[in-house]
Amino acid sequence: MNKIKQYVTDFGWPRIIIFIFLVLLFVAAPFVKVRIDASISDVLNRFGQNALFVLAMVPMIQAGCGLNFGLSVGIIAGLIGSTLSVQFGLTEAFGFFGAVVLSIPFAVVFGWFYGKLLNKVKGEEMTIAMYVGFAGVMFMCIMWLILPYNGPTMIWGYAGKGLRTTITIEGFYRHFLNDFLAIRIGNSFVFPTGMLLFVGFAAFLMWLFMRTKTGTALTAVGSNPDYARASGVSADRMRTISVVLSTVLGAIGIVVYQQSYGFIQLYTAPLDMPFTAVAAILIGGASVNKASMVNVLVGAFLFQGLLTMTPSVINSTLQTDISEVVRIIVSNGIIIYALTRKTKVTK
Amino acid sequence: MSDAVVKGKRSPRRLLVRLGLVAVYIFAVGLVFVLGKGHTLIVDNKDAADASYKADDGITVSIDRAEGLELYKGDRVLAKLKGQEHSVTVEKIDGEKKQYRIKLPLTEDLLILSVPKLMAGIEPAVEVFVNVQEAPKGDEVGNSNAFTSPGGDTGPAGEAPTQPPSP
Amino acid sequence: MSENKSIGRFFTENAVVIVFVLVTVAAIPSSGLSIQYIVQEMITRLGRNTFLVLALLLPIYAGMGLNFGMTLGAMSGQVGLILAINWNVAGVEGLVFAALVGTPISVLMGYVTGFVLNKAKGREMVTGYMLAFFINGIYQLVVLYMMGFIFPIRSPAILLSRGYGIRNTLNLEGVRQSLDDALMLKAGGFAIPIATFLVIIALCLFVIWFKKTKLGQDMRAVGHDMTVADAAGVPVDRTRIIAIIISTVLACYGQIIFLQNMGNMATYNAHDQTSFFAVAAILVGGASVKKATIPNVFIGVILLHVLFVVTPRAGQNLFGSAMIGEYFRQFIGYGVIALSLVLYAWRSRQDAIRAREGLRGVTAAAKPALSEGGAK
Amino acid sequence: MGQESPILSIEHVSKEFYGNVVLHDVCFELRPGEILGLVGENGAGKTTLMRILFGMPVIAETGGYKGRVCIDGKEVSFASPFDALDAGIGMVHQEFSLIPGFTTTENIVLNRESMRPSILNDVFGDRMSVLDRPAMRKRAEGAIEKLGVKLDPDMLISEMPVGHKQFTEIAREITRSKTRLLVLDEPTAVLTESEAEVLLVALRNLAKLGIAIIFISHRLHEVVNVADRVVVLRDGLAIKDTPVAGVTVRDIASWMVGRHVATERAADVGNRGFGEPILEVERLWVDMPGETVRDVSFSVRQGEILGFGGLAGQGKLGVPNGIMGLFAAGGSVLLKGAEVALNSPRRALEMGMAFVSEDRRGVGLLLDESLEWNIAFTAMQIQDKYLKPILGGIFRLRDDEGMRKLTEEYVKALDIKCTSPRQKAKELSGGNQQKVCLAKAFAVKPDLLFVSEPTRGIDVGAKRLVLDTLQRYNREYGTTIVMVSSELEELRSICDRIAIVDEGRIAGILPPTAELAEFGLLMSGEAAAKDVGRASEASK
Repeated sequence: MNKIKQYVTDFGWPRIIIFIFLVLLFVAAPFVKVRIDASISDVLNRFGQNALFVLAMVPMIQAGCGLNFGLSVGIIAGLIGSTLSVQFGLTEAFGFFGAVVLSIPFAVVFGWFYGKLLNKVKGEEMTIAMYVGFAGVMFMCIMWLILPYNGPTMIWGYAGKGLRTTITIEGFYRHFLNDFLAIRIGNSFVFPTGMLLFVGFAAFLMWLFMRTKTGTALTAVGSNPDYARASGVSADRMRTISVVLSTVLGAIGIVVYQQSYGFIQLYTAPLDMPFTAVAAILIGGASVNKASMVNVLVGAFLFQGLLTMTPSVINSTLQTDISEVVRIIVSNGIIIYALTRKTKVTK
Repeated sequence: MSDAVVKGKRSPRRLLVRLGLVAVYIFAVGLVFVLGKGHTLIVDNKDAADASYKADDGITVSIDRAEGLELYKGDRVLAKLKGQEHSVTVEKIDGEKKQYRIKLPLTEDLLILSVPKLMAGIEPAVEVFVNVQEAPKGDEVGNSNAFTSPGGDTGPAGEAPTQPPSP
Repeated sequence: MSENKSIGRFFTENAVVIVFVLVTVAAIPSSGLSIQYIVQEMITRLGRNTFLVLALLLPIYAGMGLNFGMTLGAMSGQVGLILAINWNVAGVEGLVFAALVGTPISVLMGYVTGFVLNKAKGREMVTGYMLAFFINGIYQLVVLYMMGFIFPIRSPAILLSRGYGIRNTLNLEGVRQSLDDALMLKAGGFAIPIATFLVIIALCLFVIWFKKTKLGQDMRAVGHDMTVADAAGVPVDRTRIIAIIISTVLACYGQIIFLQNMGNMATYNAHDQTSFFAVAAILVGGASVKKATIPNVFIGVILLHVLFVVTPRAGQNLFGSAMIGEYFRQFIGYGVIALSLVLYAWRSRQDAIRAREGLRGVTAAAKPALSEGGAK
Repeated sequence: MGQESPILSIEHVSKEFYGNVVLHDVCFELRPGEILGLVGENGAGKTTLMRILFGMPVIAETGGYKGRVCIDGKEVSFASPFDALDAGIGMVHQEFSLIPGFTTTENIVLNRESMRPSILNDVFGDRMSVLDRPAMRKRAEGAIEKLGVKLDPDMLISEMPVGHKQFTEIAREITRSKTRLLVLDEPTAVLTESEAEVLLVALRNLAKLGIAIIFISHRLHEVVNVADRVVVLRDGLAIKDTPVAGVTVRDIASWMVGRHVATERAADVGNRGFGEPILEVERLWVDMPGETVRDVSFSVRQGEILGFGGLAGQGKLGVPNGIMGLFAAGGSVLLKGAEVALNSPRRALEMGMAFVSEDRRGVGLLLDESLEWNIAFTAMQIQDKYLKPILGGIFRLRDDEGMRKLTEEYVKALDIKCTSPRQKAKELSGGNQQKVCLAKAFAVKPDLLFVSEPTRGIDVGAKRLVLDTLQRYNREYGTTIVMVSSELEELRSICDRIAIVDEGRIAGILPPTAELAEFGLLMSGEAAAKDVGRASEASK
């Protein structure tokens, strides 16, 4: 009995409530004529789209840098990569992996600086990360306008220069992963095998990394910097590594997102993405300073499930678009809950 | 030392003052409501259907010393007023001036004042203006962005897609 | 001791302001705007924004950093205005009505914020920021779904055609610029809203007086060192909550003043950037997370808004695209906040190190200091 | 004086924490205007006594105390320090509780400011009253007057020399009109000689005004100078309560440390032969908060156990922390003739030194991780142990298997009480946590092992075990050990030589067999001057 109580307190009521809520949604779905199979494949799809962003939270949380509100830095790198790939007219496999490969160097460089910065401001990481992210996005907004891209599908027709807000990647690498070995059942259920495989693989690599010497050191730094230091591990170096890693994952994440969504979204689009990812991993049961693969998978699934099901179910029951509000309240509520929770690390 | 301070935590005076404050608050709300209540007055210069009174052609109506509204026979003019008590001055072409006082009901927004009635002394000169008014169409709720994106006022209107449509 | 600061130190202290002045000065000529125009803009925007920025002061005194939770106050103010419009209360009375309605709501909101922030000591800012998002959800729930559905709305003109929920943009015709026009001084081709400025000055006086009170002193103490203050018997948590409540209420009034000047209200977005602009302004003015003064506020508002007025045109003229200026000012806004937060965090670490160095070889250092101190 | 009835009387006070007695039947009295010197080693019970006097919550939480504390003959038991303050007892702590950004005045009257009520009081309560700065200033000046020292009422604390901070603290206590009893805990610890002098004078002034003072200090000569009576605590017993007149520093010193119990000691201790010097330290300074090392030189020979003793805050802890690079340090350190790069824990570890920190929970352990992690981590990071190559060594993964073996090995060797190697470190008892720390250090197979306060906060049985373990490793593997401890007895039980650190310098190095009073003198910084010479010889 106590054990269960303990488990519940660890897991946290909000998460349990959300979970129950989601289950109810699925139960309710048929009664309001929402196709379960459609919903499920929808959830799977969004899960795949966002999982990498959520995964990107893990290294920084583990290294004690808190929640990466500055994920947009990585996303920007990803956008640069993908736009370049389109610019060079790479298609299908080349397009996708081209985008990934092109974006990684940017991600590494950005991440390195970003990490150095965060090391200078220990304790204030989250607030600063957020604003560094915002500033970065805004800076790129200017860049998107003046960089000399000229792919006809990419730039504003009338101005003849400046990238569009949304660039279609139809004919480049749209659904490259989604359609890879995709399983279709009926006409409304699609299992995006390729994407989920890719996500699984990424998660596996992360799992491996956490078991290497460096990964171990990284976790130790997050758990007790002084202990790590006394054992000859440089906390700053580990933190930087974690930030770089997170940024790279963010970059790859956006490319995966695009290939499934079908468009490259530029300008202010990346502003909100970090928050969704943060909310997701917290819903998955992570705290501000401990996160695991399980948190990632559970979180991404719960959160995306919520985002998909609430509109379809709630709206069709209440005949209103209230789901948007539900989502704002839930996702921000969970973040606040995590922030106000006594940090679990005993010092 | 702190002992020097009047220790009056639970003093009845203090309680009274606070209660008084609440009263003042409520009073203030009421006051500004009454004083600030806006009314739209339709000043009208038409004959009565039953010809019980006749419109005067060419009058200047000025309310509360505002500059006058010119009304010819059959005219209707809108006047925005604040508060309930107003003085109406009607001036005929022949220069004959007359002042009247009108009182508007607090809770009504849209009223009509028939000047001929007023001049003929037929009560009530001011009546609630009845016509079905429905909300103008268009202009629905647009972007209530997930995290109320701080980029709110960026980008040319409608350029940034609000929500990614779930594929 | 602090009197003799090195030049370099001075620059790090004021880096933000300096950078900013440079950018602005560079941008003015290329915008091609007349000084006349810019000055008029400044007068208007001072009246419009200063009150909001002043609302940030107290939490900073209380060591709670920049109160991103002020957005909650702004929302309360908007609810007040919605009701004022709904009941068609016009003119200054309308504003007062809105303020009176907004006050209890913002007090409640302030209490909530304070309570939450006390649970998140050390990360007040990010928490406050997220809280603003969270409450924004509640706000939408109330305004977009409950008004006209649970709470009766008598003026159909402000309702969505579906019969409940407030329209996306509200026309504040009744109260538009009523405060500004209440006492408008036309001098030398400039229109100066005296009444508005009087309100702002009144607030400044209040703040100055407040710092002289016991409560103000306690806030300073809490801001400097919570543990010591607590040991001395100052009710730390309570003091922090009070600071936030006052700030929230002020933000509520500030938003009302802001909107009456704008004349229209984007029901669901008007508050999005309240804290962003206010915070950016006060930081540009040379304030830091721990230290802020009334001059910081005025300098900040002027600097920030000169830039905001100038850049779109400058962008237009330089790159042939107004959007660039638009983005640029956003970038500057966020950049400034990030920069000054970084500088602050970085500097406080430096000071800590310097302090430790002072401790090395105490015996050597302290003797002269003692005699010198004794001499005073 | 001395005739009127006592302000404070402590009657048969006893206190025990979880079975081990820290105070036993302590009695003494204090009259107005009297200065009582309270001396004793660390852990003699001074702190606990004061905690009882001030009604600190810890006491109640740990089962209260026996005996009576009487103020003016009436028994009192305070629920919180604030009650004690109201009863007129003031406390000046070792570490300052002042607000740096505030002026002297503001700090002196902190939260007791003089105020003028304002109109808003009735609306929002008393806290809306306006500060009456002139009055505040007057009170502050009054207090400073009483103290008879020079203090600028408008100076910022942050810009003050330490001495003035100390005065400000005292001034704050005496502004309370009621304050009649003042407790000063090591007030001179942070002061320079000259400042200390001024302070003592100030104390006498206060005493003249009829304020009774309890003066806790390890600087015995100060006690002799200023106190009227001295009470010596040892192992929780008030073993001496006598007028100072005619008492010498040496007497007090011997009362402080004197033991009746003969310490059982390994037969060979003190007369063993050793190899070459393995570690040579010249003019080491370490900037460790609260444990500053100013100028220390010594050398350790292969296979010996060198002890570092001394009172808290004197710098003994700084020595290992500095050499291992955990705090900013300077000077020259040679390990087997090779220069040790300071300020880099990694280099120190790589050169074959290991460190068991005194701050077990803060630095010693990963409380939220498993024992395996705690024990194997350092070895993994420094010596690439417990990693197994994957895919032909492209990269290497944690070898959980090996880590568990290692852990089980040490769990057996040091018999660490735990449910499994996977148990989290925070769930272990203090003693077992300490063993884990030792295991971590042994796991890197060091040539030179620093052990800091190895027995702090662990029960008697565990203490013995830890000490034996150290001795065993020293004998069996020839590990050279430098052990820092505040407990003279345990140093004397296993060390071959014992260095006493005082005021950041080595006051002297003695054989464990030396007479107790000798140690006492060195600790209380008396014989410092003449002993430095001997210290350097000994280290040659």
